[in-house]
Amino acid sequence: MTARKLLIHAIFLALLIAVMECAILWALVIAPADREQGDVQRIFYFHLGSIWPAFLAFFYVLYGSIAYLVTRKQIFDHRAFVAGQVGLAFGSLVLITGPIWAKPTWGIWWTWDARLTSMLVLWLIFLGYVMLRDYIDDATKRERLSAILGIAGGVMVPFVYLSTRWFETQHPSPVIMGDKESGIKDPQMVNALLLALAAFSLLAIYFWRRGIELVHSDARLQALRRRTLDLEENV
Amino acid sequence: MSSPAISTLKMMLAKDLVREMRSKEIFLSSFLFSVILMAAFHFASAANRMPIEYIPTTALWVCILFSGTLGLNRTHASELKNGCFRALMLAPKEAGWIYLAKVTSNALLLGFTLCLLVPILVLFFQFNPGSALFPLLLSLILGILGFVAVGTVIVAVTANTRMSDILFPIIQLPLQVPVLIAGTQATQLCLEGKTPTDWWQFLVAINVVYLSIGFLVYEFLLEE
Amino acid sequence: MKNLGYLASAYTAIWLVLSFFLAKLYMRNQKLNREIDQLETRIKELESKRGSGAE
Amino acid sequence: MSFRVHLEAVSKNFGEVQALHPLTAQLGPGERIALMGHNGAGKTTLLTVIASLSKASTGNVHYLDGDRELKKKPEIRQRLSLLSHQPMLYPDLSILENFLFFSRMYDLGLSKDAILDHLDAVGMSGDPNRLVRACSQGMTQRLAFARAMLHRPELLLLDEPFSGLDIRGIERVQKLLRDFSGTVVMVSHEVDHCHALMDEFWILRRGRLVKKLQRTQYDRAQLEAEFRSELPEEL
Repeated sequence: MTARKLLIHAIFLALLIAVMECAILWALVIAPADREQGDVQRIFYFHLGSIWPAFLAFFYVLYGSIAYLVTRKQIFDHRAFVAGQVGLAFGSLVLITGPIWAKPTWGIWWTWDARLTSMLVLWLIFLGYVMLRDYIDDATKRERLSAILGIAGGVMVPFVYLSTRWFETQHPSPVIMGDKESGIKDPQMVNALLLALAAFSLLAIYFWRRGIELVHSDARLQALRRRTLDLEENV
Repeated sequence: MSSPAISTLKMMLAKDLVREMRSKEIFLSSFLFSVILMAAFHFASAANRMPIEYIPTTALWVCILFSGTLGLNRTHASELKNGCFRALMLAPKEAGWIYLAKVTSNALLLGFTLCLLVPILVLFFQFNPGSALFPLLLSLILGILGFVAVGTVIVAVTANTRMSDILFPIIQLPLQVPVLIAGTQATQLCLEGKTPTDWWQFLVAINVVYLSIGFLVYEFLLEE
Repeated sequence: MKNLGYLASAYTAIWLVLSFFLAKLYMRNQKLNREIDQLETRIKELESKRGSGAE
Repeated sequence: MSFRVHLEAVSKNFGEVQALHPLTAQLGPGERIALMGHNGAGKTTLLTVIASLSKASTGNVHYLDGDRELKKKPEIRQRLSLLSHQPMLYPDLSILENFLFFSRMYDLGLSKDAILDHLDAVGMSGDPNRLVRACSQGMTQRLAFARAMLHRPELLLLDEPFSGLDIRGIERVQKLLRDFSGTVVMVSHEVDHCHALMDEFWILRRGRLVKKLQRTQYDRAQLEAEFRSELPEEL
């Protein structure tokens, strides 16, 4: 069983590294530079590549939280919680690369553009979700309460997205939104984008699996500590 | 089905209102806080000569957000005093109706504070609702309901943490962004004499989704 | 080839964040496994002690 | 009156601390049980689990009416009552308002006179319009006891019902408990009260049910000796 697991792990890791290499190659070398933005546009592949796993993770938090409350199986809680952490990590990537791309392209570090705003708000929401656990002393409540917050946060995702979009159409920002379109005209650019998406999705899954293992060992550790305490008392 | 639900709603509401009349807790924390906030707004925006007619919407919604947060925290804290929330947990009532009752009483208390704020808004910022009174009212009611629908769940979640006073706003405010955006937009459009139909629809959608989620999820909050 | 500095800093940031995340996972995993091993040996010890005590 | 509770391998842990080890027991109609044990023995935890207030970490609690299992929480909660160390009365409402509220909560529809009658049993009918905030600790404890008895529960769960009461208060509560025909589970440190009022004594030690004693076989002094022998050495 463990041998098989190790094999799957190795294959997955090899695949991840291969796809990641290709993604970097395409993004940095093979895809042509953008006519207007030049080489900075290459940030965009990995910027978009990290938005996708982040959103996926946030929806997984919603799914896992509902599944936990319905079944009360700890595994769903673990999955949802780690998904929140992974989403937060990739969300941070989006928030870091966004301004770095915006400065040379738009001339400003930050603008209240729908994509940036919604990601910031979602990042804050899920930061709260991940933080909550550390502040609940009663371990029996931890999973239940964080599932409730996970549902509240997950349901908010489309609302945050929609409201920031509409907000922008009401207040046209000084930015021309043509960048995105000009970015994917060349077929090699499409390839680079798809590869980046694939690579980061695999990476997110890899992080997620490792994270779940971690939470598992944490739970096991607690059980062992209980057992030790019990034995020490009764010897 | 409907009659026990209505009776739960009625008595929870009566209890919360009587309690508020006695302690004036929400009134003090929300109303006075809002007045102070508005004065602060004036000084802060006077520095860069912000035209006074731009301020009312902003001031109003910042007041709703902050004094509402303060108020929700207080109402829940008073429910926790003497272990009364435990009594609600142990009562033979469906949790969903208890949630709706809490939402109603919280929304009423916040709405009442807001009614008192409007004259001050008129006084401080030459706020003139004029003919837009009805659409304005609708926007505010939808906004407050949405705010309270989210806040009532979150306050019960964060009440179980240490540092709940700080954690509640930190966790709640990002979740209130859609309500805030829709609320301010709708209010401003009303003041400009337009009808913000799509923002109303958006607020109704948030309300429907959040009230039903709160209704379903509250049962899991009534556990120790 | 303009603005290469921005490109470089963006990629540095990406890899820094990712390796930080990975390093945190790895270190925590190591720590947990160590503690689990310690506890398991302790439990064995205690169990054998209890076994001998009962005889 | 055939409300029974079956505890089936019920345990409760708070993270690393095992508050209650798996425990199987039955509470039949009319049984009077005293839970005894040192501080932190798991008495209160067991009480909140029986009260359906906190969920067991493992195992199940079954609530039965004759042969029918009660599944819905409102159905269960109508039949049981918990007196915890918190009075569960709103401090800003008057005594009467509190009792009217809870009478409606339990669908009793009691009139003001009926409530005054009920309060008379604990000697608190004198000033029904006094705010609970203005009541002394002993008065509040009497009120809390009256509140717990308000809906005529079939199972009464009491956590230190005599704390803070004066002699008269103790006498009144004792009388009410003697007249009560349902099941009682009482947590108390006072061996006197336990022996005078209860028929069966469960002694807990570090989260384990170690002894079940009958009143018919133990006089007061013997009970105290048994209780003392199970006290663990101090931490």
